Amino acid sequence: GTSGTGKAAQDGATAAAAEDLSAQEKEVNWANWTLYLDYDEKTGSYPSLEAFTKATGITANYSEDIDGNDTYFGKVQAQLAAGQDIGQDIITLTDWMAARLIRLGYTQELDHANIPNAANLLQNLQDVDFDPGRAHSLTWQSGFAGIAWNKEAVPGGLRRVSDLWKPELKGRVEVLDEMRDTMGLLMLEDGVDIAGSWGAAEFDKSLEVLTRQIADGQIRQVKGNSYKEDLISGDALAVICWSGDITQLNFEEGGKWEFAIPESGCTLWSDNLMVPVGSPHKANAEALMNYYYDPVNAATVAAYVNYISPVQGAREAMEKIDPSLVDNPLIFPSDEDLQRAHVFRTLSADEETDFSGRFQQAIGN
Amino acid sequence: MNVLAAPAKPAGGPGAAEKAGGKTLQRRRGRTGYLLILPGFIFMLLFFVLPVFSLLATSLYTKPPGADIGQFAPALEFGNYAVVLGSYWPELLRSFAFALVATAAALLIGYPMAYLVAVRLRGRKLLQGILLVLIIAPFFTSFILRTQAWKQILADEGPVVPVLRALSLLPADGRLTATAFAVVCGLTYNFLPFMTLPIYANLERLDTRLIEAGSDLYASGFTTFRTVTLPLSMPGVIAGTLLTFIPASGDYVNAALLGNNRDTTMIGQVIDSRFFRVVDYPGAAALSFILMLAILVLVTAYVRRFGTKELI
Amino acid sequence: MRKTIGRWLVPVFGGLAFIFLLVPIGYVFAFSFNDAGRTNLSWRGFTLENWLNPCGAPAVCEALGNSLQIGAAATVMATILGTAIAIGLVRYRFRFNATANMLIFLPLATPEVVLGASLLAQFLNIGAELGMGTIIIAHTMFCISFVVVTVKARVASLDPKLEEAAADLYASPLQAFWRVTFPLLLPGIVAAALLAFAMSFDDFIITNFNSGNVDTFPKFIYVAATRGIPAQANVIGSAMFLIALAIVIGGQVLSHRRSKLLAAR
Amino acid sequence: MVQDQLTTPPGEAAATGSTGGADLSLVSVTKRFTDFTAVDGLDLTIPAGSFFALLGPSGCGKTTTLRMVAGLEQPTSGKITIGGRDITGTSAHERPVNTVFQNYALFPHMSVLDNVAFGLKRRRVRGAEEQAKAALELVELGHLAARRPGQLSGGQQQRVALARAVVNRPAVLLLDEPLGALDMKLRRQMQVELKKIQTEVGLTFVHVTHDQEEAMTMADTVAVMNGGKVEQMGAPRDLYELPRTAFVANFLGKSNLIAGTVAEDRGDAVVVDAGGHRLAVRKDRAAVHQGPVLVGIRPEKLTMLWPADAPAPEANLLHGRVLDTSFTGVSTEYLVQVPGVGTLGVFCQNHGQQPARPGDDVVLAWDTGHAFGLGGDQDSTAGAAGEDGP
Amino acid sequence: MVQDQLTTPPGEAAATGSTGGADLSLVSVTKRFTDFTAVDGLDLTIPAGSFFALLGPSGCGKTTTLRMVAGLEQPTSGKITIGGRDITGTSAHERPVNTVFQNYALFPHMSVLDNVAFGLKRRRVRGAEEQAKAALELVELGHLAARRPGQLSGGQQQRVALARAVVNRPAVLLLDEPLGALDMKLRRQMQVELKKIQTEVGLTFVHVTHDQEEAMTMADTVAVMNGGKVEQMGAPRDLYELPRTAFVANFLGKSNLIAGTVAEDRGDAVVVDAGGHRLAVRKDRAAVHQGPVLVGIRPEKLTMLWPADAPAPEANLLHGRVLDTSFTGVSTEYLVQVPGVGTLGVFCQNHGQQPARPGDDVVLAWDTGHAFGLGGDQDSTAGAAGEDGP
Ligand SMILES: Nc1ncnc2c1ncn2[C@@H]1O[C@H](COP(=O)(O)OP(=O)(O)OP(=O)(O)O)[C@@H](O)[C@H]1O
Ligand SMILES: Nc1ncnc2c1ncn2[C@@H]1O[C@H](COP(=O)(O)OP(=O)(O)OP(=O)(O)O)[C@@H](O)[C@H]1O
Ligand SMILES: NCCCCNCCCN
Ligand SMILES: [Mg+2]
Ligand SMILES: [Mg+2]
Repeated sequence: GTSGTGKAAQDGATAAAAEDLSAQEKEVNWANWTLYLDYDEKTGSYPSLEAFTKATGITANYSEDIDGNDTYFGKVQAQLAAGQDIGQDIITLTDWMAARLIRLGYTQELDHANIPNAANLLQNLQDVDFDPGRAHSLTWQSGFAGIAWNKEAVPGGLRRVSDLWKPELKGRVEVLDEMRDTMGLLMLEDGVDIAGSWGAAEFDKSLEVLTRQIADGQIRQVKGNSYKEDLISGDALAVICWSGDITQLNFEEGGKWEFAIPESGCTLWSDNLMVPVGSPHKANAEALMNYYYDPVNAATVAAYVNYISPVQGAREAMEKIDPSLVDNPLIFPSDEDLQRAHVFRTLSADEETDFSGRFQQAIGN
Repeated sequence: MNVLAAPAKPAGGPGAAEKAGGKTLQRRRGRTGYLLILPGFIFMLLFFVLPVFSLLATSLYTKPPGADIGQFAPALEFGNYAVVLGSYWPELLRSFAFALVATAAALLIGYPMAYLVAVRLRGRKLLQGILLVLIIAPFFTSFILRTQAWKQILADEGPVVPVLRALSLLPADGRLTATAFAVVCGLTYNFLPFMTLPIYANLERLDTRLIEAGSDLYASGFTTFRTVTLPLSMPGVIAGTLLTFIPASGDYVNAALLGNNRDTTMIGQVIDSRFFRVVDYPGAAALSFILMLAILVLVTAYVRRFGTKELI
Repeated sequence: MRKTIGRWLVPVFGGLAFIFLLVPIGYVFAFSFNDAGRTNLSWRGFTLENWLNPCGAPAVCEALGNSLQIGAAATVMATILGTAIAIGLVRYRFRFNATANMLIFLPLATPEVVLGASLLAQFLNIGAELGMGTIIIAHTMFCISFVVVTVKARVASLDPKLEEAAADLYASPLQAFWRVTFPLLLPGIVAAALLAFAMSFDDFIITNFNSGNVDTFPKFIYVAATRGIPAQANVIGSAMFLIALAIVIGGQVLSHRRSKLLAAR
Repeated sequence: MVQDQLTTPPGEAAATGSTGGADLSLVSVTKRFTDFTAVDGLDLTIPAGSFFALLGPSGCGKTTTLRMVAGLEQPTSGKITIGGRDITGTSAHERPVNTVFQNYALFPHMSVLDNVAFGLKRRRVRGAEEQAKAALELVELGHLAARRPGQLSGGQQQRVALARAVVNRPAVLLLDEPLGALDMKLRRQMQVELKKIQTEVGLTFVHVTHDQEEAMTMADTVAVMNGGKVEQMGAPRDLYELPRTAFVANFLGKSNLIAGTVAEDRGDAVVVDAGGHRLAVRKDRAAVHQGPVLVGIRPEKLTMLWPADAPAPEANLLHGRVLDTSFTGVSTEYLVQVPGVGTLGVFCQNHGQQPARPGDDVVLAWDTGHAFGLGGDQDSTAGAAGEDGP
Repeated sequence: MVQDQLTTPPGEAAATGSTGGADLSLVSVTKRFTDFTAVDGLDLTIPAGSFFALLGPSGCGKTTTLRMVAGLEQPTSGKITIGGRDITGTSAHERPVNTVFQNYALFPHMSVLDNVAFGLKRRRVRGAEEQAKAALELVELGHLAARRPGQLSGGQQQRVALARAVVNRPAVLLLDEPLGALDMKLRRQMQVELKKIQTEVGLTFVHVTHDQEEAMTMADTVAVMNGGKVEQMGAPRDLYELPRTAFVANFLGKSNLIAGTVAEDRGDAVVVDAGGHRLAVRKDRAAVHQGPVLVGIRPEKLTMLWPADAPAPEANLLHGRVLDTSFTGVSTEYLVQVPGVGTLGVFCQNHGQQPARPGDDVVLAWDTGHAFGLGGDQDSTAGAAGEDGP
């Protein structure tokens, strides 16, 4: 049975990583979220990646395969557990999921000698509890989960999470299937300190709100990053979403939406680059990480994606690239904003199973 | 094209049919028979029977205390069944309800299609051929692309909803997508060929002289249909309804793309998310098994009731 | 009056059903000409660009290539294995006949999620590397039943006297098979193969469980649906539809012509 | 819709066997398919209660005619009436007509009883089941009521088809070669039963068959069709004894047709010269009395004599030589070559006489009253065996 | 494997028509299906070059016998030899035997020519196409060589089936009711062609048929089978004139069988008392000479006389009353009720005599030499019409 997966997982930690063929195969495959890298609509290409290839001779295959942490994990878990190559050399997942992967031994250890620029990692991100010394991961971007709306349809705008439940938005609201963001915002609205020591009671109280809004048909769908499609098609008018996405959407689809941090606060998260266990191109992956930890490149990405760059010196570099963005609160948040942003506390494995099970059930999975 | 033709018994013509049916259709015994079926059955054994048994085993695993995500231990935890059934019986029932409605709708749509092509256009080979291809060709456009197209066509800002609203066929804030209606439509649409083809294969061999005999015996067009055509095409209808109902009740793509998270969740979605999101293999396996058993029970009852051993 | 309604009811209703069947395909076709951006959701203007450059979104063509390969391999395997089973079951007697028939029916009665999930469990158990191989096996497995059902009908309607006639005319059993049985079953086998290919080409659920990191066309689209399906996918979807249509109609027209010619002689 | 008489309880009718049929008449009925005229200005009147047989080669339009009467096909022009009522425009299920189809067309999904009760139930006749049972008894199949048609033998199926039609007491019962598929033994047996039922029930029967013997033994009136038209119609014996065309002469039994020219008029008879032989034909049995003519004589009407036994040279005497003989049990068929005339067929019932052998010289004689004369402009092989063959 | 003679170029053979067949013999052949003995210790020798007809009611084992000869069925016990060579164990494709199947079994996916050439090609005969063409010419279908069987009429298909078998010059050609599905006209025509081909080609033909007339006109030897056994075998005329069992008497044509008891021995004849009537039967035509006996007399052997014309009371004279008459064209059949004896059938060729009518009193007479005597312990209706009916 599927216990094989479990067994392999345990062995995986000790299993030798795949042989590195980087020297022969000058390529690197990178799975990322949508709206997470600078994109040139005219050529349909990613400029910074092309520059990377030019600089290193390594071809980068970029795929926007990740719609949500859970869905992506589900998709690759079996192969990772078996120590197989999942066809990706870098995957980009959020802290808590990165923690799970590293814990389960699904990642390869990074050779920091190959990533001298890793030294540029912001101080407060250098020593995270799930990956002491960043042996397995490097932050890609950080960001907030907040609320956004269609400016035409909701001229008054939204200020609080509970504004999403306005009758005129019935059936046109979407929330994220990312439990920590959706539940985080709802719990913050309910006055819970999500970084602190809350328990099942608090979780359940907010889950009930979610359940009710879904049951009432206020919430149309619960989605991953694909909420973007529904914003464009008009099926969704207001959403719980990720901060940088809206700026990019406005850029690509013509300024229709606005993002805000709700009054009760927002979640703060980071996504991490990792090399999965079966990858045969670890050195190439490291070269890519090194490239994006160059402050100039980091600033180039940040200028497009509008997420918080984890790279020391990106702000300085931004001055040269686009001075107007130096004060963009999404890229370089003010202390005040950071004050209102909270990191969802780490869950034990049992809590994880319990909460995520109930969350999935609430959102009808 | 004899797609999914459920073999119909010859209508029992005189003499000739009896002769053909008698000793000539005798079956042989022998090694060749085994040589013919063995490779296929070994394949099915390896990749269908064994997997189903490993799924059964998985459904009884437990999560040992302190085990991490995705780690389970072999056991005989029948409680898994109680747990998932307790939580997900509504989705199970809903799946069957949706599949039932979709099957009925597909029958209502597919039967006239099949009848048109098989009976009304009998003899017009070319036109028949073209329409038959049109029935299967959608498979080549990709199921998801078509469903996505429906999603766009029926979207709130798409071409249909505003018209329906203007005609007051839909309330001002009414919508078509993200509703149970949309999911059922998607199911109906996507499994329509599975309904149409077996009915076509059956009607194609319908002896139209029986229809004439019906009208000769004072039955009006509709009565002839009800008393002669329909009962005679039952094997096709049964094959079609089974081939529609079964995959429809286990489907999750339509619900995922066209549904919401409230009243459209189908059991397939749950199984998928138990497997892939929650990483609860025993639960997912147990649910799979419950679904399979439920379908087997329903199908057996149905086939018993309406009698046809053609498919089984 | 009532008679006229009766006469027209079926064609009108049947015609509407065909339209229902074809509307989304028309939509897919139309949007293959959209001058789309990263998403292909709203009409932005007509262009031939997508058709001229169908591999403009490279992953699409790669996925299509995989799908075609998988379809071909699974079709060949399922057709061979399934045809053999069909002939065996109709023409020979076995002690476990009922069991054999049940074994063919069961996969049809099993929802795709269950098939996909159980097969995945099996593959993981034996440590098989997910990829083209596992997809082909999975597709072969679910196609076999359809092939058996389709070909069985044909075998059953085949007059066994013809094979006896062949034996009577000095054909060894093998010759009788290749010269008589097989050509007569061929239309049924072709129909079965076509169906198998169509189902393989269109499968998503089972594939999604067992494909690992290999993208098939439906899988590509399912994933792409979350971020924007490129217009090239519409091109390929439309093209496949048109090609399938052209091949089968072409075949029909040819055989129609031939039979007319023959009849005329 | 359905005629009044159809609603009289058939149970009683069956008991008394007296409902009788209704006159069926076709008035210049024509049926044209796209490029083919299948029935060509057909006029036909079939008196109520008669057993009418329609005979003719394959493709001559028999089935098409029946289908128009049943309402399964609409005539291109012309009128069909039953009992004086015009039914041309009505549809099949509204006509007081039932058909016994060639292949029976029994509903395979219904029991025998349900098959028979089908028509009654459609007309919501009360006691349908009982009547159906009675009808099944009539055809002696009461004990098989619960079976499916597939479980019956061909002959039994045929009787079910008959019961299914008869039970409705239609004004007209159409039988489209219902015996075509049976072997000869069964066929003869069915003929007897069919005739018995018709006599008992007294309906108007229109029976299509390929089998002349069947037509002649069963029917009151026979019509021979050819190319969409009726060639000749009348009592079977009349048609057989005095055919009016070469087609009828050949199609109904065998005929020896000898081409010649009228040489002499003897008042009540003409004498025909055929290859130097003089053959007399009674004027009332001759279609033409001068010019070219075909003299017809049936093989069984010829007497074969040894030359020694032959009467003095006179008309109606031909010398020839036996070419071939074939023993068929009841009789022996001889082919006799007559110089100047051709080959003639002769039937001799096997009474124990010394059979002639190939090569023997013989004399053929016949009674003038048995010869018939036909217009000499016809193809003497029209309608003969093989004419409509492969 | 295949006999030597099969490889002699059939082209030549066809030209000379002289290859001839080979003796076929079955030695106590038995075929038992699970619970049924279809053929029961059958002994049969069919001389080379003869036309042998196998007759019998449905289910009597004719097809099974043929299938065993063809190798499509294995006998449970017994031996089959062709030209002296034991072929019992060989499989169908190795036997110098070909079959013309009842439904022809033409390969629908091949042209007519390919059908005919099939057997030759399997045996890698050179010039297969040419020989096939020649065989098609023989059956006069050369012009249709390119057609598919589906595009031929029934009669044409039958001829293709024949050509396909004949072209192989098999030692034995089996014909399993190949004419069963044809209408009578076509059937007679095919019979002639079949006989012609057999005469020309000179193979051994074994022909299964339900049609006695067919068997009698075509075959050199007829065997009547019943219940898996041969009841009687001989020249057609011998079987007809002197059947040995009630079954044969009834099955081959019609017979009047009158039950009685031998009352007197006259030396060369016995006199039978039947219901008070005295009937004489020649001893050489009687199977038993004492005790209960069945006196048989064919309907055509009876002479029907007006009582006034009857000779003085004597043996072989029965007084009766006409019950029913039926005109069949060539002859009229009378059913005559004879008190103390039953109903007798009488055929009278229609020679122009004054026909008797139902109710008329008549006298039936016959020649003693035409009567035959059978053991009286048999069922007098065995093998009669209806016996194997529905
Ligand atoms: N639907 C049709 N379209 C064109 N021609 C037709 C059609 N139906 C019948 N015919 C032609 O009309 C002619 C008469 O056909 P019909 O079936 O009445 O013949 P039939 O006398 O019943 O012959 P048979 O004895 O073979 O049954 C035939 O030549 C047939 O080919
Ligand atoms: N495979 C079989 N299993 C059991 N019984 C069989 C089988 N084949 C034939 N029989 C029986 O054997 C008997 C002889 O069959 P056969 O086909 O030889 O008859 P037949 O003389 O050819 O009859 P017909 O004239 O109807 O063709 C029949 O009673 C038949 O039911
Ligand atoms: N468009 C890029 C969005 C990245 C979102 N990352 C997931 C964060 C979950 N807390
Ligand atoms: Mg007809
Ligand atoms: Mg037989």
